[in-house]
Amino acid sequence: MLALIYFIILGVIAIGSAFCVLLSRHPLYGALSLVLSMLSLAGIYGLLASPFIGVVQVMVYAGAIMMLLTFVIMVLNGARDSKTPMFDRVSLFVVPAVLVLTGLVGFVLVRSPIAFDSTALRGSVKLTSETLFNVAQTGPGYFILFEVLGLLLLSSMAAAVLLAKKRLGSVDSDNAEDK
Amino acid sequence: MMNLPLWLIPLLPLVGTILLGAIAVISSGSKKGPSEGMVGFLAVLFPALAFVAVLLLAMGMPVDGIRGTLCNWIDIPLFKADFGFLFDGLSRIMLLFVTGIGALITLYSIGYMHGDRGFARFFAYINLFLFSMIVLVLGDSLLLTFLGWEGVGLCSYLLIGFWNKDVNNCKAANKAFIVNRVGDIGFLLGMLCLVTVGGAGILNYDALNAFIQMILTGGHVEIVLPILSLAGLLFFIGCTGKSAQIPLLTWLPDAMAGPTPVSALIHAATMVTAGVYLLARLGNMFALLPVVLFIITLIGLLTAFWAAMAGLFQNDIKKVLAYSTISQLGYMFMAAGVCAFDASIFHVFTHAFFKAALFLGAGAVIHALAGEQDMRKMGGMLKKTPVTACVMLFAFFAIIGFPGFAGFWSKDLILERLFMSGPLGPAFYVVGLLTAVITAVYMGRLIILTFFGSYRGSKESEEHIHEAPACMLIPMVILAIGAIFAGYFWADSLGITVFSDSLAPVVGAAQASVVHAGAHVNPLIFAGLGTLAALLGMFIALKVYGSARIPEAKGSSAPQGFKASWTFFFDSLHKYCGIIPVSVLAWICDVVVDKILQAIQWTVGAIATILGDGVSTFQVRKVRLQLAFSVACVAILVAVVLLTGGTF
Amino acid sequence: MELQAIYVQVLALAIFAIGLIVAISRRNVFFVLMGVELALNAVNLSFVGFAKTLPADMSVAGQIVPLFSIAIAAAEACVGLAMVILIFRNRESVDADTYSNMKG
Amino acid sequence: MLLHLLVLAPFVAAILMVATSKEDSKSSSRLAFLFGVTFFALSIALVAGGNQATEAIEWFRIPGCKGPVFYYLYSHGLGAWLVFLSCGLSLVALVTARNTFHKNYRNFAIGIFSLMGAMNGTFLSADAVLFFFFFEAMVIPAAVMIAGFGGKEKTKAAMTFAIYTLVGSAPMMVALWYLLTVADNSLLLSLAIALQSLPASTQFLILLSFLLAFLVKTPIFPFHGWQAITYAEAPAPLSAILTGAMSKAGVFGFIAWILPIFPLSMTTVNVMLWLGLVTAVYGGLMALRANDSKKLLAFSSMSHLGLAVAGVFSLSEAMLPAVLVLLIAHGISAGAQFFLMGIAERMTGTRDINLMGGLASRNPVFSTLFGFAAIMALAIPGTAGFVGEFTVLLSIWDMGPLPAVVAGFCLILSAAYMLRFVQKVIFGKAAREYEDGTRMTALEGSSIGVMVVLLLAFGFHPSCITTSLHLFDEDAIEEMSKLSGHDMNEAVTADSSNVEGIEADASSVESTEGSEASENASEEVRPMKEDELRQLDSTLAAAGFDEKERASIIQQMNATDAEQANAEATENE
Repeated sequence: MLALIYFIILGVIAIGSAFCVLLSRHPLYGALSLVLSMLSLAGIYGLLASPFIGVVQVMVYAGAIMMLLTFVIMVLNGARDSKTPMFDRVSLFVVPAVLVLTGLVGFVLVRSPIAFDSTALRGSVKLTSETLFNVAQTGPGYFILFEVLGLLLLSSMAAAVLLAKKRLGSVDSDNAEDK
Repeated sequence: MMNLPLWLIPLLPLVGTILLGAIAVISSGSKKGPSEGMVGFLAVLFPALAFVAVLLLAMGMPVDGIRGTLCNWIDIPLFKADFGFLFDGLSRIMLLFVTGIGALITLYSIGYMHGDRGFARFFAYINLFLFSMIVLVLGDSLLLTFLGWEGVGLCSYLLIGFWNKDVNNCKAANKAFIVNRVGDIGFLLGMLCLVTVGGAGILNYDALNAFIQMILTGGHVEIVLPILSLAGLLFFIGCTGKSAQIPLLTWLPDAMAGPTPVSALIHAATMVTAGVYLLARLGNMFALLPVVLFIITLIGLLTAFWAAMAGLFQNDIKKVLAYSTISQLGYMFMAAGVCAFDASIFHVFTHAFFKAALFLGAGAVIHALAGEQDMRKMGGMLKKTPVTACVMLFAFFAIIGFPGFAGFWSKDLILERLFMSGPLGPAFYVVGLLTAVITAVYMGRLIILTFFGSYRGSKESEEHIHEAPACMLIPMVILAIGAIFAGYFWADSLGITVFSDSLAPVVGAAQASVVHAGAHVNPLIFAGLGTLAALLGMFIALKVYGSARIPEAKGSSAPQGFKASWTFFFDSLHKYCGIIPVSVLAWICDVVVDKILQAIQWTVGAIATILGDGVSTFQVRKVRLQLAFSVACVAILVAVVLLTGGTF
Repeated sequence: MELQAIYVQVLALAIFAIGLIVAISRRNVFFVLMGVELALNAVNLSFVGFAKTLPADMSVAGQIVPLFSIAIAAAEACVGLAMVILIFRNRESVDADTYSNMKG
Repeated sequence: MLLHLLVLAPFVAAILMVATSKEDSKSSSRLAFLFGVTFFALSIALVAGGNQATEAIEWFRIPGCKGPVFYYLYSHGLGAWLVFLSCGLSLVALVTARNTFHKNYRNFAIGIFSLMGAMNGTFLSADAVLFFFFFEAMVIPAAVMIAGFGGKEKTKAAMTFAIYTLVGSAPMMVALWYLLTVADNSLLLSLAIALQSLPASTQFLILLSFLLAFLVKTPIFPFHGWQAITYAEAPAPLSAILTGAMSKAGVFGFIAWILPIFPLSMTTVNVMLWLGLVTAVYGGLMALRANDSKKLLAFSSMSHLGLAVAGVFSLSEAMLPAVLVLLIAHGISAGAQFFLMGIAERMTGTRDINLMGGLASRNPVFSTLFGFAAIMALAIPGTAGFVGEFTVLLSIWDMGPLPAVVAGFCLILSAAYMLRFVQKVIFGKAAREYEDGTRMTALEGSSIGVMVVLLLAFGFHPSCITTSLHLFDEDAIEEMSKLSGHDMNEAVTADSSNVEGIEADASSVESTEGSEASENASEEVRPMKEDELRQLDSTLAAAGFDEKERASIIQQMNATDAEQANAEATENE
C-alpha cells in the first residue's frame, strides 16, 4: 500500500516533469525538468527493488549526461532562441499518431496477465557485479559485453572530441584569427 | 574402276571451291588479283575430273545402281538421315550432263570473265554450284537432295548478284532466292509430311519406294492418299520454285542479271531442271496421285504457253532465252504430269545441250558487243561472228524441233505421250503444239534480229565486234554438236531406245502403273505435225520480223536486271498476293502493334513514375516529418495486427 | 491495493510517449536529444518492471541490460552533443529542420 | 572441379582484372584474353566430359522452408553446350572489344567475366534457388555494361533492360519461395513432388509466374519491349553475348525447369506454341522493316528464339536435340553477326543500313565473313542452322500442319530480311562518304572465321551435339532423390516416432503416417520415371514408325503415368 502511494507520487512527478520538458520554451528549463523526471524514476527503481540501477540512474543520467547537456546548452549561447516555434504542423501528425500508438500498446499491455514474481532477485551491487564479472558462474557473455561497452564509450569520446574541436583552417578559426 | 567411291564426285568440286575461295579471299587485298591462268586451270580441273569420275562410274554401273553411305548425318528421335549416295540410271544421266556441261561452261567462262575483278570468286561459286548440283542428283535421300537443292539456290543467288555494285543485280538475286525459298519451304514441308506417314527413314529413296510398294501390295493406298497427295503437292510447290513454273516463275527472267555463263549453266541447263529431276525421282509416289499429276500437267501446260507468249515480247536477248527456258520446262512438267518421266528427263537432257549452246552463243554475242544485250541494237552478226552464229543456228533448230535435231526427238516424244495420256490428252496436245509454233516464232525472231539484217548499233561499237576466243568457242561447238546429235540416244522412230532403257529401272515401275487407254496413233503423224509446227513458226517469224520494221530501241539498253520488261501479270500477282500483304503485315506489326506495346510499356512506366513522384513528395527534407510518418505507420501496423488477431 | 506490475508498464509507456512526442515534434535540437533520453529512460523502467515479473534466475537480465542501455545513452549523448556543437557552428541555429541537408 | 571452375573462376578472373591497369589496354587485354582462352578450353572439356555433378554443399536455409538450399552444380548436355556458347562468345567478345574500347577495356573485361560466370551458373545449377540467383545475377553486369559502353540512348536501354528482366522474374521469385515452403528442398525433384500436392489453381499460378520470367528473358512476343533497344544500344560484343548466350537462358528455363516440374495442360502447351510462332513471325516482320542494323539482328534473333520456344512446346520426342542444335546454331551465327556488325559500325561509323553499303568492294574479307554469317543465319542446308530448323520444324509438325506452315513462313521471312540486310550493308555502292574506322584485324577475322567453320562442322556432323543429350541421367536422379530422401527421413524422425514404418515394406504398415510416407515415396518415384521415360522415348523413337507412336507426347506421358499409377497400386496391394 505504501509502495503504491510512493509510486503514485513519484510517477506523477515523473510524468509531470516530462510534460514540462515537452512544454518548456527554454532548453535549460527543459533540461532541469528532465533531471527531475529522472530523479523520480530513480526513486521508482528503488521501489522496484533495484537500488543499484536507481543509483546509476542518478549518477550517470541525472548527473553526468544531464550535466553535459546543460553545459552545452549554456556554452552554445544561441540555444536560447525565441524564433523557433515550439510546435508546428508536424506536431499535428505526431501527437495523434503517438497517442494512438500509445493507446493501442496500452490496450494490449493492460490485457496482458503480468504480475510481480516474489522470487525475483533484488538488483543489488552484489548481484550485478557477480553477474557481470563472475565469469565462471554466469558465462563470459555479459563480461564481453561490458568490455565492448568500454570500448564504445572510449570511441564515442574520441569521436566527440574529433567532431567538436575547431579545425585548423576552418572558416570559424580563420574568423577567430581575424578578430 | 568400279572401286571409285561415290563421294569422290561431289568432293572434287568442293575441293575446287575451297581452293578457289581461299585464293579469292587471300588475293582480295592485292591490287592485281591472282593469276587468271592458274585460277582458270584449277576451276576447270575439278569439274573435268568429276566428269571423268562420273564417266568411269557410268561405264560399269550395274543395272540397279551403286549405293554408298558415307556417314551418319542427323540422328535424333523421330528422324534419321545419312550422307548416302545413289548412283543409278537417273542420276547417271543427270550427272553426266551436269558435270560435262558444267566443265564446258567453266572453260567458256575463263574467256568470258577475263579481266573481271572477281575472277577467282566467280569460279569458286561455280565449283560450289557444281558441288551442290552433284549432291542434289547423287543424294540417296530427300534430305541430301534438299542440301543440294538449297545449295544450288544459294549459288544462284551468289552468281546472279555477282556484280554486286549494281543494286539492281542484288535485288534480282534477292528475288530469285526468296521466290526459291518459298518453293523450298514447300519441299521441306513435303518431307515432313512424308516423315509423318512413313517414319524416320522414309526420306531415303529406296525406303520410300519400298514403302510405296508396301502400300500398293497391302492395299492401303486409300488410307495414306490424302497425306501423300499433300506431300506431293508440297513437293510440287518446291519444284515450281526451282524450275520456274507458275506461279513461282518471275525470278528466272530477272536472274539473267548474272554473268551469261551462269545463265547458261544454272538458269538453263542444270539447276532449273532440278524440279523435273525430283518429279522423276519421286515418280513412284507421284504415280499414285492422279490429282497431283493432273495439276502438274495443267501447270506445265500453262507455263509453257504463257512463257512462250511472253518470250515474243522481250527485247533483251537473254530474257528471250530465259522465257524459252521456262517454256521448255513447262514441256518437261507436262511430260512428268502424264507420268512420262523418261520423256521429261530426255527433254531435260537435250534441252541442256541446246539451251546451253544458245546461252553461250548469246554470251559470245554480248561479249562481242561489249555488254550490249538489246536485240534491237544488234543485227548482221552472221558475218562478224560466223562460228557463234552457226552454233546458235543449230541450237535454234534443235529448240524448235526441226527434224533430226535433238529437240525434235524429245519434244515429239512428250507431245505423243501427252496425246495418249487420257481423255484430255488431245486438248493438251493441241496446246503443246501451239506452244511449239510460238516457240519457233520467238526463237526465229531472236535469230533474225541478232544475226540477219544489218548492224543497228553505233558505228564506233561496230569496229570492236570480234569473234570470241577459242576457249569460249570450243565449248560452244561441242554443245552445238550435242544439240544436233543428243536426240539420237532415244530416237523412237529409228528404234533407238538407249536412253529409255537406261532410265527404266528407276522410273519404269511408275510409268507402268499408269496405264494409258488412248488409241494407238502412228508416231510418224506426230513427227509430221511437229515438223509442221516448227516450219510454220519459222515462216511466221520470217514474215513478221525478217522484212518488217525493227522497233527502235528507246532509252538505256543496259541490262536491266531487276526490271523484266513484260511478265504478263505474275510480277503483279506476286506483288499483290505476296509482297504487299507481307509489307502490310509488317507495317501493322511495326506501326500498330509495336506502338501499342510501346504505349502500354510507356503507360506502365508513366504510372510507376507518377506513383514514384507521388511517393517522393513525401520524401521531404524534414526528418521530423519522416519520423512522424513512420510513427503513424507503426501505429497503423499495430492496429492491423491487433484487429486481425495476429494472422500475419 | 498493492503496487501492480502493470502500473509500472503504463508509467513507462506514458513517459515513452511523451519522450517520442518531444523528440519528434519539438524543433529545437536540444529538445530532440532530451526526448530521446526520456524515451530511453522509459525503456529502462520497462526493463526493470518486467524483470520483477520473472522468476529468480531469469530476472537477472532485467537488472543488467538497463545498465548497458544507460552506458549507451551516455555514449549517444556524448556524440550527439558533439555533433550539435559542430553543426551549430556551421549553421548558427538550433532548429533541427535547418540542419537537414537531404535533397527532396 | 570443372564445374566449380567454370562458375566461380570467372568471378575470380573479374576480380583479378581489377588489378590491371585501366589506361594500358594492351596488358589488360592480354590477361583477359588468357583467361578467356582458359575458360573456353574448360568449356570444351565440359562438353567433352559428359554429364557430371559436384557434391551438393548446403548453402543456406531460407526461413520458413523445410529444406536447405544447396550449392549444387550439375552439367547435362544442354547446359554444357550453352556454357560452351557463353564461354566461346565471351572470348570472341574480348577479342573484338580490344579494338573498340581502348580506354576502358579493363572494365569491359570485368563485366564480361562476371556476366560469363553468372551465365555459366545459370546453365549449370541444379538447385532452383541457385539457378534463380544466377538468373538474376546475369542482368546486373549486362545492364552496367550497357550503361557504361552503350550508344546514344544507353541509359534508357540499360534501365529498360534491367527493369523488364528483373520485374519479369519477380513473380518467379515469389512462386519459387512459395514452392520451397512446401518442398523438401530446392532441387528439381522435390519441387516437382511438392507441386503435385498443391491445388490445381495454385499450380497454374506458379506455372504462370515461372513462365513469365522465361518469357521475358527469351523474349517472347508481348514481352519483348526491352530487346530491340537493348541489343541496339549495347556495345556489339555485348549484344552478341546477350543474344548468343543470355537469351538462351529463357529457353533453357523452359526445357530444364518448366517441363520437368510442371504437368502442362494441353491448353498451356498450345498457347506457348503459338506464342512462340507469333514471336517468330513478328520478329521476322519487324526485321523486314528495321533500319537500324542491330535492331534488325535483334528482331532476327527474336524470330529464331520464337521458333525454338515453339519447338520446345511441341513436346515431340525429337524436341530436345532439335532445339539444342537450333540454339547453338543461332547462338553462334547471331553472335558472329553481331560481332561483324560491331566491326562494320566501327568501320562506317553508323548503324543505319541505309547509310552503309559497298563494303564488299571496300573490305572484301570482312564482306566474305559477313555474307557467310548471313548465310548461316538463313539455315542453308549444310549449316547447323538448317539441322536445327529442320528438326524443330519436324517437332512442330507433330502439333499439326498449320504451326509447321507458320514456321515455314518464318523461314521465308528470314530469307527476305536477311538478304535485304546483306544487300544494304555490303552490296551496292557506299551510301555516303566517310572515313574508314579501324578495320577488322586478323585476330578478329580468324575468330569469327572459326565460328563460321564451327557452324559448318555442326551442320555436317550435328551428332556431336545431339548425342550429348542426357538431360538427367540416373546418377543425378539418384543423387537428387538421395538428398531429398535423406532430408525427408530426418524430418520424419523429428516429427514422428514411427521410423520403422517408413523403412519397412509399405504393405506391412497400417498406420496412417506410414501410408502417407509410402505415398510420398511413390510420388518421389514418378517424376524420375518421367524423365527416364523421356529418355527412353528418344532412344526408342528412331526405330518405331508406327502412326500411333506419332501421337503427341502428352498423351504418351499421361498414359504412362496412368500405367505407373496402376502398377504402383498393384504393388501396394
